[in-house]
Amino acid sequence: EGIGASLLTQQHPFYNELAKAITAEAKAKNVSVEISIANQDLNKQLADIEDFIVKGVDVIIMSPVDSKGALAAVARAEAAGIKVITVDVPVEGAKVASYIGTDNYAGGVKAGELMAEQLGGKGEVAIIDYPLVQSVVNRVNGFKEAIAKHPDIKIVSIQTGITRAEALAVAQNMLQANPEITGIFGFGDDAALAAAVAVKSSGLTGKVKVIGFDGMPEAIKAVDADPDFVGVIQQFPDQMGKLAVETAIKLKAGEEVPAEQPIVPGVYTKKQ
Amino acid sequence: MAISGDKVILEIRDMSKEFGAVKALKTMQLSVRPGRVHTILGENGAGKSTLMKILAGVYQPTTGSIVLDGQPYAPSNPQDAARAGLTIVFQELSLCNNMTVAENILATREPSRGGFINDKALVRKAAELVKELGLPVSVTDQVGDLSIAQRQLVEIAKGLSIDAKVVILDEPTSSLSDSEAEILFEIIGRLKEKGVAIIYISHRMEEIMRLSDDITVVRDGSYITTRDKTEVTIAELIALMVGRDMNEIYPPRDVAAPASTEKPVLAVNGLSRSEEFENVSFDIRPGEILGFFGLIGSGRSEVMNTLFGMAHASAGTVAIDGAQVKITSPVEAIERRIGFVTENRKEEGLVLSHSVESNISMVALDGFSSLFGFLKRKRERDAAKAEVARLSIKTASLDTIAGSLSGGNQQKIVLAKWLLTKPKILILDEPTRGVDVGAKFEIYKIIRQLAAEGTAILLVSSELPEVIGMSDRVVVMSEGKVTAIADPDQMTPEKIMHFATGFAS
Amino acid sequence: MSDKSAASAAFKQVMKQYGGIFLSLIVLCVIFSVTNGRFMSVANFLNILQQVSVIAIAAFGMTWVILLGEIDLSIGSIIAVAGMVGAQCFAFGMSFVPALILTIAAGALLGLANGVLTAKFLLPSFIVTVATMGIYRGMVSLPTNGAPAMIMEPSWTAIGTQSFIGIPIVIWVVAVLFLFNHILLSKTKFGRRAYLTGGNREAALYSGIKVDRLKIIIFMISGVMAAISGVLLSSRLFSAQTNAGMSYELDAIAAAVLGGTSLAGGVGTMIGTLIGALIIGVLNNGMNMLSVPYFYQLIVKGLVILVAVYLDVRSKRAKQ
Amino acid sequence: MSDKSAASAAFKQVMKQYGGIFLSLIVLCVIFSVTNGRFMSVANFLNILQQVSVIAIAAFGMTWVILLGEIDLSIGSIIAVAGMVGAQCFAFGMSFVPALILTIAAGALLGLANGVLTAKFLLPSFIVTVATMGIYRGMVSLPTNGAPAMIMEPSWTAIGTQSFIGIPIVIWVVAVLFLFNHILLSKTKFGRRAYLTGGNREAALYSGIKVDRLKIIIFMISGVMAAISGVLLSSRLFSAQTNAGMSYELDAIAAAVLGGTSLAGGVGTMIGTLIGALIIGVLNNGMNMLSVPYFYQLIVKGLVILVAVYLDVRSKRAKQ
Ligand SMILES: Nc1ncnc2c1ncn2[C@@H]1O[C@H](COP(=O)(O)OP(=O)(O)OP(=O)(O)O)[C@@H](O)[C@H]1O
Ligand SMILES: Nc1ncnc2c1ncn2[C@@H]1O[C@H](COP(=O)(O)OP(=O)(O)OP(=O)(O)O)[C@@H](O)[C@H]1O
Ligand SMILES: O[C@@H]1[C@H](O)[C@H](O)CO[C@H]1O
Ligand SMILES: [Mg+2]
Ligand SMILES: [Mg+2]
Repeated sequence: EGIGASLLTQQHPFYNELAKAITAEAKAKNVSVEISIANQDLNKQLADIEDFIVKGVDVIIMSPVDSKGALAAVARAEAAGIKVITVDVPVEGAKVASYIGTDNYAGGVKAGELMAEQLGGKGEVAIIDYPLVQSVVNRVNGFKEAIAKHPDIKIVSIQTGITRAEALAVAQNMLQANPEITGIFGFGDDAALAAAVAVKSSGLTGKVKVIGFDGMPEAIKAVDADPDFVGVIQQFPDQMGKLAVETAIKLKAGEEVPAEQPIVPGVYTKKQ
Repeated sequence: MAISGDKVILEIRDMSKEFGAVKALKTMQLSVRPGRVHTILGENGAGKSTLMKILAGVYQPTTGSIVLDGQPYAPSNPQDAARAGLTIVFQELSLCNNMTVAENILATREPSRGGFINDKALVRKAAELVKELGLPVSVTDQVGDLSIAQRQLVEIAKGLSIDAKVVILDEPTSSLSDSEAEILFEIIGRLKEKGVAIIYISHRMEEIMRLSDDITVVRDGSYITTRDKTEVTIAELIALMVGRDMNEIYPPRDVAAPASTEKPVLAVNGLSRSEEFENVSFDIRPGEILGFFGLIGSGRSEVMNTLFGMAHASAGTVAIDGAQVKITSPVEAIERRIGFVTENRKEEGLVLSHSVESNISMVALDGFSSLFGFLKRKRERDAAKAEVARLSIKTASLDTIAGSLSGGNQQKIVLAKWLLTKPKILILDEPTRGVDVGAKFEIYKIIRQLAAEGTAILLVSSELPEVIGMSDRVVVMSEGKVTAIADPDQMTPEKIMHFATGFAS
Repeated sequence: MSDKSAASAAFKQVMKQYGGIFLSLIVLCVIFSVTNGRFMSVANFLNILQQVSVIAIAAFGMTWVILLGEIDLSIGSIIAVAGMVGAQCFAFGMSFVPALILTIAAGALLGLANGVLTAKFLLPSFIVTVATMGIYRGMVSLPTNGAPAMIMEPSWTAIGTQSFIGIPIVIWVVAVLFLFNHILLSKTKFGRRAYLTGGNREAALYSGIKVDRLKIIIFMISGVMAAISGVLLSSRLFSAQTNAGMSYELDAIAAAVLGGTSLAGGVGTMIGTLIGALIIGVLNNGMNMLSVPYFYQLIVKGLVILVAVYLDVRSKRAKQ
Repeated sequence: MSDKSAASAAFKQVMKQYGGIFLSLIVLCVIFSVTNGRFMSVANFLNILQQVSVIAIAAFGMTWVILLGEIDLSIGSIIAVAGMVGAQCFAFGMSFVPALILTIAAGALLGLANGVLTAKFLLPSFIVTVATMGIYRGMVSLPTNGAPAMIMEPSWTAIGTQSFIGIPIVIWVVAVLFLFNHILLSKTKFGRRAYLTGGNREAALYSGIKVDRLKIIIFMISGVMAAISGVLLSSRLFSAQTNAGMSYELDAIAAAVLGGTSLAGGVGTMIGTLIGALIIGVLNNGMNMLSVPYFYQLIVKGLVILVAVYLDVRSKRAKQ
């Protein structure tokens, strides 16, 4: 009985918010929910879901560790007659009851457009990415696509910086190697916050615009307070979590739910 | 069966071996005949073990050639040697402590079919071998649980379980007492009859004179001479070996032994440790040398370990200078100025990978450091240098790695590190194990000198002549019990052996 | 009657040798059974065995390596490589058997590299396999640039999803590999040589064991076991992940050490390793069943490992 | 004149002892200088030193532990704990000095736990610290339930951002800790005892070295070094991450081993470890500057470690 939620990690602000929202909404609606953390390991996610099946949950909410490998877990659950809702990352090759998530590609495009606008249509841009995660790949692709429309903006460096510490080192090194950089896009809040620190420690304050993705409270604050952190594409994990629980309750009651429930990303810039 | 005395089975010519800058062998030669025991005699570090390891395929010579049974012989690993009919019992024990005696003895030669081992047959075969050799070991015991002496017997069993034309025994008796050594000598006799050539290394002169047919003397990596046993005396051999005359083996006492009325510095009463030893009592005065004799496994080392705080007594008392003490760790023992030269130098005595200097200064480190624990390197170096000179330790430099010295010289380092602490009570467990006669004499002189200065010395030894030659009194142990404390008038080999085999006085 | 007494003798033997750790396993099972009604069921038991399969098989290989006194930190990366090789084989239109052979050959090859670097170049295995852990992880990401690769080949995914006589194929694979490794280690000359070499490398050399060759073969065994783990993992997941198996080396080592394998070399058994892997599996599953929050799970898991190893060490010391 | 010859003598000494690895460092620097004009600059040099600071300091602690023949896999988690303790202290309104003291005390305490479990309970340090790695990682996540915690205290963040006489404070910290550890190890009784105990524990015991106490103190040093690393990291990031320092233990071990520390114990120096850490730092920085893609970076880093350790092992063997 109840809902089982399997999340990719609990050490990333986005998922912190998501978990908080799921727990809060479940409490508000008086349904039981338990959360497992896959720690970015698909094998653990599969095991977590198998354990949910043994325990006999009614509905499973999952944020897949990746879009391809989650198929097995979905198949397992469906074979056991349990409906699955995915949040944040869609599953390829399986039909789940509902997918709730940001259109990352569109979000990436928005980030690119914001960057172009901030740079006045020309300059050199670097990207901190995380190629192991499909949603990030999509948003980086969107960003590149938008930048490609501006011939005077060049992407000079793309480096991977998964944790905040890695992103800091990577950003510093990119700035060192390419002193002409005027913009950095970080795939998530951690990457962007680190990039903003790197800009300062390289003595480039005011010369490099940083744009992030996710828009959790720490990043929102930074956009307000930090002159270099000019904007962030905002996801709404609170809405996603709430919607996921509502959808789960509907499924439990046998109601129809939409197959896709996109959450439109916002663009957060400094309050003028 | 008649054996041709002239036929040569193994011939070594112009051999040299260098380890980096160290010339372990310079000009070595050897000619070994079947059915004879050929002893190699030489000081510690003369190059005996190096030569044997070359024969066994462990090292490759820098120059020189070997002919075995008429064929050129250049083993590149121990398997080649075994295949060519040569087997070796190594000086430094090379057994696997995590395995049983049987598994060690028949290592790589386990009875098997299609790669599958027949464990029952393994135990049976090993037991047969051990029985045939007449060795007192149980083949199902874990080697790690055995005493040094028992391990030595296992090593022998392992080496002799291979049918070979040439058998090398590198100091096989260095940790055996006479009765086990006797068993080995019988085995050697049987091998001789079968026409096997035996290369034998030992520092025990009596034993050499008894066993050998031919004796080759080596010095400083070079061949000196080969003699027929019947043509030489011990004194001549020693002179050839050390390059000068040596008249006596045990230095005489200059200072009289302390009177029995003097107060003991150490008094042990009813000391027991379950399953190891029981009700051990003795005392020792300053300046006294108290010998401890017993067959292997009689419990002497265990008593010493307990006195030193490495093991805990289950009953009994220990008093130092009349006051009862409880020593529960080596730290406390050292604080009470007890020193302990353990019998297993490789495992308990030395840090083989470290320099001669830091091994020597190891225990006395407090004396070489200032207020905040900073080392006084010059003082440390000078002290180490003095010990190296005093004990004539043969080492290239103070920075040489202890593990690259020869066995006897390693033993001297262990002694040196305890001498530096100026102990009040010094326990010596087999202190001359593997030490050459010349160096032995030096060590005996030092023991005498320490005693003269008032150090109480507990001398554990399995060499009866040594115990008798050095001690003022002898504690004899058998199966964990003290069977006698022999006074000088009782200190004859016959009497002491009598007590050691379990007959209480 | 004699059957029963043989069984009880076998049980006593297991208790004697694996007392500490076996007890830990039983205690865990009892606790979880009492606190959650669904824990003790055939379905959940099969569940646990499947979940533990990847770690158990990798741990069999790791046991060999640790027994030699070496370590293999690259197995997590090899697990990922295996999945990716499989996926690429199918992408190139290969059929099941050649794909499987290539995958296992890849594991053997990567193990060979570890072994040669350790045995022939005389580098410490810890550093060799820290390095190859990175190298192999980098390699696995090249074909897809880090993205996962789907595997839709039914014969491959069948391994992870189908059953044979009512028991999931995955469990059969674990059982067969357990027997294989157990027999190889405890009944053959090869196994005996591994023990001897792990106990005293020098003595092994003197006894004429080809220590280098042995070491290389054992790293290859480790690579092959990791590759088979990778096959199971990718078949269970219908896909190859470039970050698959990350840090599984630590779980595999923990399983082996829990099972009494000594990191100093020379001591260890496959039965012990299997029990060790089961402890980890039961713990993960049981805590999930009790809905223990993730971070508390980390803490409890660490504590249980400490307690289990402690009990084992103590029971072994008491015996002496 | 005599100054010059003293310097050249010192250089020769370093070349003799660290020939292999020092050469690797120089070669890397030359390659990167040639391929990227901006590599060779004071700014980038300071940059590298700052980036390497966290690993270098942790590696100093790790060197002590490895020297004893032990290992400490929990330092990555201790790094995270330290940041979180700092953040929580400020959240409770503490000021800089007590917060710093508490943070370092936390490192000492966690190291103490590792040491006691290893020395007194006689558990292998590998398994102890695999277990505490999980336990400490779980603990760090409890106050914020996994979320990062901001640190806005200016005195704390100053450590990671400000300079003193033109040189970033972080670099001063590394320099001071290097000297401290170097002197403690090479010039004092304590250091000598660590070497001896690492070389042969039994012989050390028989020689009256308080082996257990020594071991515990050394695990505490490792914990404290990791905690200081954690302070630097969190001050550089303005926040405490619950996943901070993950797998840094491997980098720290790699730095120590690259620098010639033997995993068997008894051999190693702080200078070597510093060079080892610099190799890793130069490598990361240089490849970033050349925009080498992430996965290729993993591969290159592994290969460079292999080559450097090989050169070192070979140069040492040649000397014998
Ligand atoms: N592996 C090695 N590396 C460097 N030097 C060595 C090595 N083995 C032996 N030596 C040196 O070679 C010389 C001969 O040593 P060896 O062990 O052959 O002497 P030995 O005659 O057997 O002495 P002992 O009677 O003490 O056993 C010694 O100076 C020793 O230090
Ligand atoms: N490490 C050990 N583990 C288990 N038993 C041991 C160990 N060392 C010695 N023993 C056993 O303890 C008993 C006493 O051995 P101990 O070494 O004290 O005798 P010893 O008189 O000194 O003779 P040895 O000449 O063998 O040293 C023997 O039965 C021996 O087998
Ligand atoms: O898609 C999610 C989030 O959006 C976050 O930015 C980082 O992890 C990704 O998986
Ligand atoms: Mg010798
Ligand atoms: Mg003894």
